[in-house]
Amino acid sequence: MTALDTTPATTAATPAGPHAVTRAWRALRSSRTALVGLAVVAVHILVALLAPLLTSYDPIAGDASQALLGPSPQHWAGTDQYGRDVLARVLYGGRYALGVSVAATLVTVALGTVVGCAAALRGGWFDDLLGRVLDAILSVPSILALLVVVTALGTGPAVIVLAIAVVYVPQVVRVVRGAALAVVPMDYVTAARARGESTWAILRREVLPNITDVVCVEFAMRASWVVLLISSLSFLGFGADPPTPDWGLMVAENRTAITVVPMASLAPIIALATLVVGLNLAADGLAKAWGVDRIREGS
Amino acid sequence: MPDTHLPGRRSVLAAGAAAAASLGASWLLTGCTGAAAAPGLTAAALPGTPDPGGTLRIARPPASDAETLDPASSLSAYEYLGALYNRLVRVGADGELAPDLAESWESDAKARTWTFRLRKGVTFHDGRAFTSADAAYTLRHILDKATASPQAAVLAPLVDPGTLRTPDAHTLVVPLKTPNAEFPSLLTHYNCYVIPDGSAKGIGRTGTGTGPFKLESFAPAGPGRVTANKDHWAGRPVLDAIAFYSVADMSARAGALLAGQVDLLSQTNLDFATARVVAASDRATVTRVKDAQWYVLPMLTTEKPFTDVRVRQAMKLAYDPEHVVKAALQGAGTAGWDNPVPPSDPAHIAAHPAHDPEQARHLLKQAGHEGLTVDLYTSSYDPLFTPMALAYQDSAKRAGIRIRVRTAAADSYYTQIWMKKPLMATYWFTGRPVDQLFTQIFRSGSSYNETAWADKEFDVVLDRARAETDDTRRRELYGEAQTLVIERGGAMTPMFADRLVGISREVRGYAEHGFEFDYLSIGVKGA
Amino acid sequence: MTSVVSVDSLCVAYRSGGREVPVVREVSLEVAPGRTLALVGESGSGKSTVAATLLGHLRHGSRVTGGRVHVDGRDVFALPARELRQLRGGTVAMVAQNAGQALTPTMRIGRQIAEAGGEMPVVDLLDQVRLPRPAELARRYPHELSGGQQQRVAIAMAIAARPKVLVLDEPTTGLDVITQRGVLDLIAALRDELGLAAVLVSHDLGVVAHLADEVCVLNAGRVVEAAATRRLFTAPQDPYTKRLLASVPRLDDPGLAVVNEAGERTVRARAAVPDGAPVAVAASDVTVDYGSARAVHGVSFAVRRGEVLALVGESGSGKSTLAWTLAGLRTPSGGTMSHEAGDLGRPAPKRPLALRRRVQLVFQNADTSLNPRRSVGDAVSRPLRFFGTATGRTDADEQARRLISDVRLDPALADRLPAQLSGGQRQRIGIARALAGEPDVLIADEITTALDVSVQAEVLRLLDDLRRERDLACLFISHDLAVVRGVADRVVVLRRGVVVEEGPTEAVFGAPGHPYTRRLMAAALEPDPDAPGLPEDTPEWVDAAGTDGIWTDLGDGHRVRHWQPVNTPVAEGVS
Amino acid sequence: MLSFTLRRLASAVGTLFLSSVLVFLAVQALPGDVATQILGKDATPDAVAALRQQLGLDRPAWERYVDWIKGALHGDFGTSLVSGKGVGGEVAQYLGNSALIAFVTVLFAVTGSLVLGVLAGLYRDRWPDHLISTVSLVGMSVPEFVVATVLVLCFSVALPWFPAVVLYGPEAGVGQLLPAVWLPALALAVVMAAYIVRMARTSVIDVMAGEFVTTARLKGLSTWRIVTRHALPSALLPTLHVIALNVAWLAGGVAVVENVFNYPGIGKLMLSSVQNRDLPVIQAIALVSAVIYVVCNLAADLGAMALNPRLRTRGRTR
Repeated sequence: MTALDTTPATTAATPAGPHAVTRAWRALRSSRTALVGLAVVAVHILVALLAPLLTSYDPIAGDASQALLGPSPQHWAGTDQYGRDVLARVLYGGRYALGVSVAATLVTVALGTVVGCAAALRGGWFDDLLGRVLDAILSVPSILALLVVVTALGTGPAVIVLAIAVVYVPQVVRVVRGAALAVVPMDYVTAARARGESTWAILRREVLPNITDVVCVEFAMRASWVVLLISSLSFLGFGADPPTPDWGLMVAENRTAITVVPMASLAPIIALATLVVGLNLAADGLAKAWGVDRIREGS
Repeated sequence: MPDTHLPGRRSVLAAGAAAAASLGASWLLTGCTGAAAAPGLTAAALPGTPDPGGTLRIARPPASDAETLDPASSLSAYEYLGALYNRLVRVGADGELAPDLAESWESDAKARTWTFRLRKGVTFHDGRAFTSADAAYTLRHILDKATASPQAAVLAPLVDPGTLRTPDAHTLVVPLKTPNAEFPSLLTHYNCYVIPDGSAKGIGRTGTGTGPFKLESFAPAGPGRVTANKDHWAGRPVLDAIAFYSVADMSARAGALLAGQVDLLSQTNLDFATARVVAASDRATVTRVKDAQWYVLPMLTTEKPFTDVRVRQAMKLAYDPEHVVKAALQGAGTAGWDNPVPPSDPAHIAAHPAHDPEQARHLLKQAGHEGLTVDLYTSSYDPLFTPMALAYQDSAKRAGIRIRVRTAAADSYYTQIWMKKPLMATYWFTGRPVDQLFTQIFRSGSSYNETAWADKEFDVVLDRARAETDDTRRRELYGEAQTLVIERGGAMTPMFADRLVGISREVRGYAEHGFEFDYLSIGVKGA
Repeated sequence: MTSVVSVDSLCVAYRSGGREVPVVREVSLEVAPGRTLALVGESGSGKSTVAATLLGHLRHGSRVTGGRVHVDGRDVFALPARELRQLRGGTVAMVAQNAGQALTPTMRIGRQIAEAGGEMPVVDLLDQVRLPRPAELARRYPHELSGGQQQRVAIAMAIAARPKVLVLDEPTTGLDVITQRGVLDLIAALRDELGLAAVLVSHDLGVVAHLADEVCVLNAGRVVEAAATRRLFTAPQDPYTKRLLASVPRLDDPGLAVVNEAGERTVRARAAVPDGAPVAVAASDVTVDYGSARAVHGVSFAVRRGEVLALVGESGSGKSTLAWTLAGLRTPSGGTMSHEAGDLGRPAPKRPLALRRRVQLVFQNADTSLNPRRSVGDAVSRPLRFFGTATGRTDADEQARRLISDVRLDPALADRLPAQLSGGQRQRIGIARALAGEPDVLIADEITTALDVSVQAEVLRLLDDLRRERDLACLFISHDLAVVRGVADRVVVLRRGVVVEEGPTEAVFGAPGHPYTRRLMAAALEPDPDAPGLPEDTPEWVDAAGTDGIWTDLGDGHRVRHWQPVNTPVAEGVS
Repeated sequence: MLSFTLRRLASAVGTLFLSSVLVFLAVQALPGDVATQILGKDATPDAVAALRQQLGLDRPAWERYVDWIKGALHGDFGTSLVSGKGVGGEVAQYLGNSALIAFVTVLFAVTGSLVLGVLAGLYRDRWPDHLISTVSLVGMSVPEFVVATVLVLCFSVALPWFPAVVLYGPEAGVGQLLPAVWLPALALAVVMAAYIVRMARTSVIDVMAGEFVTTARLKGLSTWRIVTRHALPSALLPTLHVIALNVAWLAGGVAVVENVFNYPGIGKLMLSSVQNRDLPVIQAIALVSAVIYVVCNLAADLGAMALNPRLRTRGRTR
């Protein structure tokens, strides 16, 4: 090895190749946006879990005599028409929004990733057919599809998770397929194919590790949209059933009283907005830290 | 990789601040007007006299997409009728009959033939004079099969359209098939507004009547407008015009009132939460119409265990109506004590058995239904069903009766639950004349008999009362009928509730009784 | 004569992750009007950065940390925006490396050239750069032109405003040898015709020798030597320059050049292939189609154990297609391919395991040939376990380390990620991976094209050692004749999917029989300033392989496809 | 070029056909038999059977599907179970009202977002970029109904400039609806613009880093000329598709906003038809939305072709 072998300046000779996760964590730590985003989401999760400790009020039981109070020392965010403490309902409200959205996003992204990779790897008629079917599903407005599914099967959380999966899997497949298509023509995939490895083995060993960053960013972004969608569903009366505390439902319920107790509507709005901003910041931060082009892929 | 560089620390804080600021500002802008104490529900609309002129804007639910101005039709646009037409006889503020287009009326000794003396010098909006021919035509129009008027079911057994006589231009003679002393009260229903002779085909759109307002424009399930009839026989109305907006969605109607786009919500019984919001707002308030809603817990007398009268009596003795009024209505109503005739009706009798849970338990043991358990169906169709059901459940527990409250879907409540389940919650508007009430809802085989109750003795008493011309004697007979319903009927009437009407703080002279408000005297301050 | 360009102790640094990484360190140079200065160096040496500063241009995120650049007497970095625009418009112009990217895709050629200013009408400019049918071409879009045409348009755009200084950043990289030669001659002609001062940036010493008057050698941002071209090529002083010049393969090298520390060059003779060596793999009359177009028209060849057969030709000649077909990644539409252990007609995944492992492919681009998320050792141990060469995990890891040392790399590298290795190291791991299946046929698809000259020499030597030690039959694909001369035992020259000449390397390179081969050899630029120019005598020809036989045999396996000269000179249309 | 358009049209029709099948199957899966839904109270078994026969519900599904599609091709979508009126006419009327909002929204959103996106891209990493990116991030994180609620609070209740609720029925004229269009349009525009701004910004940054922009700069052209002539055409290309997807999203997004303002548009009809299980109307709306989606995508493709000569001249060889 003659001295001429100039190691390119940028690759610092680090010790044994760090495991992928630590590498990803180090890149993540470098992006402030991602940290702020994840911090906000963490706070929301904590608040949702520790709600009983944070407030002594029962989010469901109302006291008619205490109805429509403005913010006061006893009720920091005032009370709604039924005399229930708005702050308590906001604190508990996170549970429904976070619980259902995390579950729905997990199902959607998992399903979308598998189908997306298979479509990219398999190609040919399978890819075309899948593309055509997905396009057809995408052409139906998501709200209508959700309404039909929820009306058909009722408004239980499990049904909503299924409904959201039906609506969002096509979009996840499209994003993951795009990312996988960038990996498939690479020579190391061709080499694996030349060896005769099975499609599943290629997918697991060669493709998936290279698109995990896209999948994670897609998860964070999709979670933010699912939270929005769930709150819209509740707002229209197709999501959480009264009296469960849910932000979308609270905005709907207190909307008529907005002139009297604006805080009853604004508190859930601020909670919802901060959670989704957090998720978006996390998605943007992750995308930048791992060099994933999130915006171009996800419409 | 394109650099989607996003805001650094400085602007992330900005993001948080921007979000809060933009939302917070609007909050400060409106000044948090949440009154410190819970806003009490004011008793009636603001007193004082209205300024002359001005336009009253009413938000109303459309009867249906095919609604019409023909008063006799089941799809009549209810709010327009009081403005455009008059009836022969109307219900006065005190609940007694009062003259309208008929100045006076009397019947023969056996209350079989009724003669109405009609008002002179009254003209329709198109200038034609009002005569007895119009009155006769109106009755024939109601009884005509093609009109399919709901009121036909009440009048057809009494009146034969062929036998109507108009001896002169201002006298109408109505011979009845069977004697009925209460016949004039049956003409106060809003289906009985008088329409010009021969106008059946066009009346649905023209709305030509003798009322205080003339029709300017009308679109079914859409906007409409009526203007003051300057030469109205009872004097010019205070308002210049009334604008009607049909808004199907209840919260949208409330929103419009709170935003000051309309002055009155008609046919809308505000639920307590919305009522509190409207009362607390600075643009609108809530006015109450005493005992306007009659709430019932009908038991199907043909379904076990309610076939046994002792069980029915036990169910009635087991609960305390005063408790239900306090819990469900926070006092905004009066206890019913299972008597369907409201206190405001002259024929009302005050006598009723006292709340006696021990006697209820004894009766149940006797009937072999120790520890009775029964389902009580309710829904969100009306805001008070569920609170009433829960209050009844709570009160009946003391008598050892276990009630399971089941919530059914609102849009199929009156198709799958009403008159099908043994015990459920429902309601009616009050203001029906006592004869129409008993004939339509309690007589055996009547179309709205929600308890499927068939009691021979009750039917006989009802027929004798109808034929009794002497008022005091007739009132005693109706009293007996009420006692029979209370003792043996299947309908539990826990309460009569006030209807909460959303109205702008600018409106003056709003007085409602017998379904409608007084179109003449209503007006707007600062018109 | 004052210089039109003078740079003194220029320092440029690039900010990455909070640290200032110096790219150019105290570079000083002068260019007099009419003269051409070449900036030579390997990738990462800062030559492009220096050239760009002549136009006051710095890449995003880098800035000048010292020294000054004067062009036509004016300090470029001190100029206000408007005057800088005038300088770029009229005084100094640049021809970018990859013209395809440098032309605006959504704008017609004519408008882009007119935009550059100057009085010359567009049609005349296009004519001046010898482009056919200039009027019609002006209305075309960049993507409708060939690589060579795009480059000529870029040149036309640069000389439109009659600049005093022309900066050429790797003007002919990525072009085929013949097109490259045409563009270089055009640049030389324009330079003399317009009396331009030119700054040529290149890593190809042949191009520099052909065009430059003075040469400035850069290494890691520093000028290691600057001298007149002839003196530099004949007597390089600095050891780095010496090593650089020495490691460039020459057309007339009988074998692989070995360069020692001091830069002395000894040519290692090629080991002769034993006559009795069995044929490892043979293809007869193979045809391959891409949709309706046919890429390979009936090619036949055979490779014996221990022999290196080179497939040579310009891009689009079908050499890579043939390689991938042999490796089973493309299915031929005709002809047969056979190996000792079985028929190679079927695609790789469907071939029996025993046959599959015997033929292995090494890819051209080292960056994409290894999975970035898996350690290098993993990439080698996977095929070991897949083909059953190694039994368990520990056995596979241990054999992988041995293979890595076989390709002259430190086994400790096994745990590194591909991103932490240099281009040369990654290519050797690619070779190690190919060896995992204990193949007897190794296909090298342009494995040295993407590497710097010095690194290229080592990889070639490794390949040569391996084929000897492991008695491998090696199919070597390349478009660089000098590299082929050094490594191959026999050569096959391909043109548009047809073999025009084949035979032992010495015979083909010594006495090329086919005019196309001669033209290729002539166009190849030797790193020797006084090499002969493009001989005009190569006649125009047309293929004549007719019924009366295809080949003329020149003895000892050297055959040439029939051809006949065409007397009427076809208009010299540049493809 | 023609072959490209024809192929694109064929795939659009294919997608439409497939989505119509999907919609038909999904709606058939809705519980509750249509006949009982109509008859309501007096749904005796024989009356139900008679009605099913009359509505042709007893025929196999695919036969009904073929009838439905044949009808749909010339605008006859059957009759609504609720109002009894022709579905085609009703949907067209509501769609017209929604189109009013959609037009204003697209006008605000697309122009506004492109300008902001380009600005953010050009002033990368400087205060305009930070401001615009932050606002678009917040815009994207807030659902339409929240923006609508806040707008009502500010511009209907606090400052009575615009009506909080629409009091007119579906057949209202443009004059009556116009004052009520601005707030819903603004609410939708905020959310829609947020996505387009981010897309435009990214592609502007991408393009400005391209080599041909550097060449243009080294030709001594002015920044304005470089941006408008060289950068923008290429930067707009990827944004076109995001715009098309967002316009198609309007068909759904409108539902939430129309519910807030009680605006008689396609969204409100969608909600009420699902609540009343008015199957023909649901099917019609879904099909119409699918057509809008396909048309928007087609328009984006054709627009891309107009902008991108590479697609236009694919046929001509060198």
